[in-house]
Amino acid sequence: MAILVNKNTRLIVQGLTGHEGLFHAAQMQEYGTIIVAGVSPGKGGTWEMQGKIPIFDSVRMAVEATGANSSIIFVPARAAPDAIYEAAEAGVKLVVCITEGIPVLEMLRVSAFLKTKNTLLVGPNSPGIISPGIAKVGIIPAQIITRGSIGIISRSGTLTYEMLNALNSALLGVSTCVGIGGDPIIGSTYIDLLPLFEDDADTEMVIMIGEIGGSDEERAAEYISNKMTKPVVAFIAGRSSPPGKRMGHAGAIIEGGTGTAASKIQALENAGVKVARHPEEVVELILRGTTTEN
Amino acid sequence: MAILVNKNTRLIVQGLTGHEGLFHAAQMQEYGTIIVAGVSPGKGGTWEMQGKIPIFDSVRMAVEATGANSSIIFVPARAAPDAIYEAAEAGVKLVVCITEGIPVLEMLRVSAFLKTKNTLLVGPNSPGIISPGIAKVGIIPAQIITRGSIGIISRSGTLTYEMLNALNSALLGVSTCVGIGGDPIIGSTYIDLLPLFEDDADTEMVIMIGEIGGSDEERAAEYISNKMTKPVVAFIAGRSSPPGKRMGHAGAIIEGGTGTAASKIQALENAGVKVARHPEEVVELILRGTTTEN
Amino acid sequence: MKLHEYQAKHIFSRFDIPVPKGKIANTAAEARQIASELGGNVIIKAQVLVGGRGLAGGIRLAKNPNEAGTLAATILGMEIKGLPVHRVLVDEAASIKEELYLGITIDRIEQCPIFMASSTGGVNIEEVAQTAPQKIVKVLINPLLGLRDYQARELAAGIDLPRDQWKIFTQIATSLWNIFTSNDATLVEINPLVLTKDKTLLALDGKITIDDNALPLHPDLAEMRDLDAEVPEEIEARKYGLTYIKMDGSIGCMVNGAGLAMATMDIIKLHYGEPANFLDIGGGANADRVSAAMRIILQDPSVKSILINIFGGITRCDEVARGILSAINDIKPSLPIIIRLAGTNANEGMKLLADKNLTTADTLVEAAKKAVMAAHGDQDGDPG
Amino acid sequence: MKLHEYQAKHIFSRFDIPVPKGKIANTAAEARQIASELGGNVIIKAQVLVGGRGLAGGIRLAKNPNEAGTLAATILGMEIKGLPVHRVLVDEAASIKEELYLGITIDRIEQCPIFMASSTGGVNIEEVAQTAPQKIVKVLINPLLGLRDYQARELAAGIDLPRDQWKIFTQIATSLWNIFTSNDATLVEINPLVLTKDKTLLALDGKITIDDNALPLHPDLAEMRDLDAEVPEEIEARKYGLTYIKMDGSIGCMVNGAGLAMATMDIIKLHYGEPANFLDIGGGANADRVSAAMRIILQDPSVKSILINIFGGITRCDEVARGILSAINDIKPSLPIIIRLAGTNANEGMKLLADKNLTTADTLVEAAKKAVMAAHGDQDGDPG
Repeated sequence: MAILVNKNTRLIVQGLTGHEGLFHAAQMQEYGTIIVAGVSPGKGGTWEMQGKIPIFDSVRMAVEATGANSSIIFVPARAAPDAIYEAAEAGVKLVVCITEGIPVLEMLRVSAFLKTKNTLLVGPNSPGIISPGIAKVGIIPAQIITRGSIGIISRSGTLTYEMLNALNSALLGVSTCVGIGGDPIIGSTYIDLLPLFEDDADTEMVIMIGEIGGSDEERAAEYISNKMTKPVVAFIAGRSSPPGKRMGHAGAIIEGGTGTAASKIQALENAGVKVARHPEEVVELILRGTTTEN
Repeated sequence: MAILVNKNTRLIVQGLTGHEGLFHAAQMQEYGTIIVAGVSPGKGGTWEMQGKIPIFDSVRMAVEATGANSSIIFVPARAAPDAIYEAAEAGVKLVVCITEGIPVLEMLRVSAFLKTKNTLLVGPNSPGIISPGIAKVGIIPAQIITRGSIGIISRSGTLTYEMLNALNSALLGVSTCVGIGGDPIIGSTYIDLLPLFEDDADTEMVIMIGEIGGSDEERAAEYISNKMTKPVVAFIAGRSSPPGKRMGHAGAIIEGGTGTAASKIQALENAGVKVARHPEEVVELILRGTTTEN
Repeated sequence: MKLHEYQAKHIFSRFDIPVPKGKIANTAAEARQIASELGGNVIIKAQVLVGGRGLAGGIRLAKNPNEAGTLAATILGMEIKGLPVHRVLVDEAASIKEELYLGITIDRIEQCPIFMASSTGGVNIEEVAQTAPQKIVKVLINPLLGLRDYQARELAAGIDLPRDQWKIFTQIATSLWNIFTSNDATLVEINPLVLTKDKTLLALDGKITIDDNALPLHPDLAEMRDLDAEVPEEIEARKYGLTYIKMDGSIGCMVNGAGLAMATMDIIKLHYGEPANFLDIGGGANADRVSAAMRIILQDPSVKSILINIFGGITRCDEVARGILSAINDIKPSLPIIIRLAGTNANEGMKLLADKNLTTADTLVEAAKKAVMAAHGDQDGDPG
Repeated sequence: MKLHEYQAKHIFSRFDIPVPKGKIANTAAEARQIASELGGNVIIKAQVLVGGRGLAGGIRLAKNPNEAGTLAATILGMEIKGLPVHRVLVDEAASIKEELYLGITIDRIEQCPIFMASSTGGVNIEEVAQTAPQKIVKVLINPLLGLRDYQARELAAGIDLPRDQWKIFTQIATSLWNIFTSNDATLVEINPLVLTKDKTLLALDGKITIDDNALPLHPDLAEMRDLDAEVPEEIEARKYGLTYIKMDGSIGCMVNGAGLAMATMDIIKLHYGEPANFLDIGGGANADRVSAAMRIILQDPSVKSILINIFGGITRCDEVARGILSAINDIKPSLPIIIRLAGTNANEGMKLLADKNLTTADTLVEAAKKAVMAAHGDQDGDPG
């Protein structure tokens, strides 16, 4: 049935009337995602997308009118924390935040607030989620993926596409791919999503794509070691990055000794995870695994 | 076994080295309460109360060293919110705040914070809790109470003593008496404590002492009507108070139409609660009730 | 503590909430001068801390400076609900298209600040709340997050505010929130918030109530207290840490604790007496405070008897008894005093009073009965 | 964005954290003058945005104004880790009894600000964290509540600070917290915080790092950026919305996305090449940005070949291809360029490049191999 995003997804697009919002809403709808409403404050009562999608002034109104259960955020960084609070307070269960550039202190407050709510946040600075052949909530290019049994969790954007492309070339399919975002403070991390894949009947194995900075991969390794029965293959970007340098992603900073590629790879290998040296090698590891072990 | 305060209570006194703290700590100890520590920042390592009670710099240190599960706060209003946060973060399960004069916006923050914690706050501006013959955590004069089967929940201080005195004169005893405090924003209200009395084997009936202002009594009435099997008798102070006047307690304000004595009495009587016109009449109602109904 | 309209508007202005141009006047001449500076077309508003100024004639429109002077003179000579008018606010008159309401107070049940807006402003909002609750839009604010923009927009949408006003409305709501929190208010309110004919939002009238418990943190606000607008006895009481509220009856009350004080008043009424005041001497009251309390009670000429009801907890009854004796010694009151002491050191207290020819009582009911009898002229205070 | 020590101390001072008296000097003469104003006994500190100034001789004590002038001249002539010293801070020398550490940063796992203190200040705190972690006391801060006094006291107790210093320590910690939040910092740090011989606390050195994402909200801070202290290519890159970091190798990289850029560098290294830079052109990169990116890469004389790896999502490969062609047309680079396009409009992009005599690759591995070969002198870029 895939995780997070499926046929039951009823999606609100926050910021639908913007340039990006309109473009990606069309893409998502074309892919089969059920978009039920847009939210653009001050434009409530208008219609978009060939006059078929109603626009509301607030998420609460949109939820009340349409029974939406998920939302995707395309608003500017300045307004994005507000958009997350609004969606969570309106009872939206899954919020995917594409926006990048949210200050980290704002995200700390958002994150503390969400601990008191029953809302799962994916992102910010996330490319979104796709359950191939079923629905997509985000901006991941759909043409490079086919449906299959591999779950993917990734902190990166284009690196994820690279991986999806490599899988596709090898005729390997994906159950759900989740881009958790490259920022230092994000809503869902590996350990929030690994259990969902572990429980998902459609998923047989998981690919983790990580990068230097933070300790989320190390914590994931601990979780995998203790709880996961399905095989996990990983790739960690940044083996060749010098410590102390900021590599574009706010997340990709090596903090004195911790958060290095070496530390993450070590932790994952200790947990029985095969770690590839480049994206295409992930495919090799999977193919080797499925031929020798099955 | 009485509620909240009993033989398992292991008490920290926050602000023990102050004038009030020392006086009431001695009274509580004399009554049989197990005081395990005092907290007075900057005085850690000293000893008080005939050199038998250790003083710590922080609640966390006190909890770690003594296994305390309850605390009582005697610090000035300016420092009291901090004292509550500190106790809750240190894992203290019951916090009784005697301090009066905490600004209401501070208490709103405290209250929002406590929703995320497993700590029960009683007060502020509370006279505390007494389980007669077992232990007391607060400043209620113990000589006016004997052990029995009546539970008391009161928003008032001296009015509670008046009630306890009247019960004592009629040879009626008390299981536990909880002063929830007279401020507009308090940690525990009637509906937090009524279920505890309902479940307490030592308690056969409950007296509610309320006053004008707010809607806590009305909410209690609803709860009593739906959930309580034990009989409840009530007294509401402020029948003769003019609307719009502030009667000393920040709580005792009548807010345009709601929160009047009449509204509270009506709600309670509709819920089957007998409402007395003065404290001594509570005793009469109880005696009449126990002779005719039992 | 309530602030005057002009004080509230001064704070609004500091937080960038648009208010009409205006100034405070202490005399008719000043009002005339201000009106002339503002172009003549002004509104003169009595500055008193009670509602219903308009109905009482305390708010008048003037077409020119002369009329402003005349009207100001009239208003400055008025008493509104017993309060003399010492100052008037002279504001530029606004061209009103719609009158809205915007306010923040505290929802005690939800334990949150609550933001309220209504399209029917300019009237008593409590009345609207009772007669047409659907006309008030409410939004609860998480005290740890504060007002968020989307909540301000929910209010704007809820009162059908024209969309071109949403941005400025959100700014005003945010400012009002900042006023609420940074001044430890328990109420801030713009009523009416008007939409003018040239499509701007303007705060025509405002109320701010500061949490008394927070006043020590805000010396600037504490200084704004208008002692002229208060009953002198209440000011005197506050000086001694007492809470005194004047009422209309003949039995003076002195009690420790607000709840017990109210219960004492209730029981007086139950026995067909009328309390002359509410007076809470607080916890741990010492002799000085008791003395002050008695002096304050006796300043009211309606008082015919005094009921002192003390239940000792922190407060020690012997200390209170000493205060009573010292006060009686100083003041030598000629009216009957009924005293009931209970709790901590009650016996010691009663002993101190025993040979002083004062009326004592064992229970509250007995004390109330005796006080009512005494007020009715039965000088020894025995119940009939 | 990192602030200089003198900028950090200026902010400390505004938030009432005690700092030594001192001023910034651009010349030896200014330093001499400041030293004379401060009484002669001063410390001269190079203002560069790298660690290890002390070891490099960038921090010196002077006994009198003349010595201060001489030392300042020396330091102003230095380069520290490749950065020229343009300014020195001349501070009154302090009489140090103990050196402490106090700082706030972000705990990514707990998703909270974390306050840290240590009794072993004045040294590299990361080293202490690794070699003697028990010497660092840590307190997590609830971002919705902020630092509470009891938490500041926990830090004070944890580093065995004398009790008579707790109150001022709590004030300093509170100020530091206010600096952290009101400036959207990701790091603020006083190191060392010294206890002087006359028993006062003094911030001898400080670091503040501002969240780049928050800089638009803080124009005052954005103005503090010291362009002199940065690599010119990085400044140029920021102007075009690119992220460029200079490295030591010979293969210039241009990639969209930070993760993919790092993976591209990794794969170059895996094939025994050395990347000359990290360069992320971001999402939706247009022709202008691609042009700028290529110019910046070519400014590095060590670059022997360029690898362009674009995976189109939001970014359209045909647009990137046009940027590449326009850049090549402008700059006419003489070194080999290996291009790999995939994803959105990759075919269209490849078609545009097909007849331009550029080396293309289908996969990342293939592209990396070709770039490494080309850098090693195999001009047509075919893998050996």
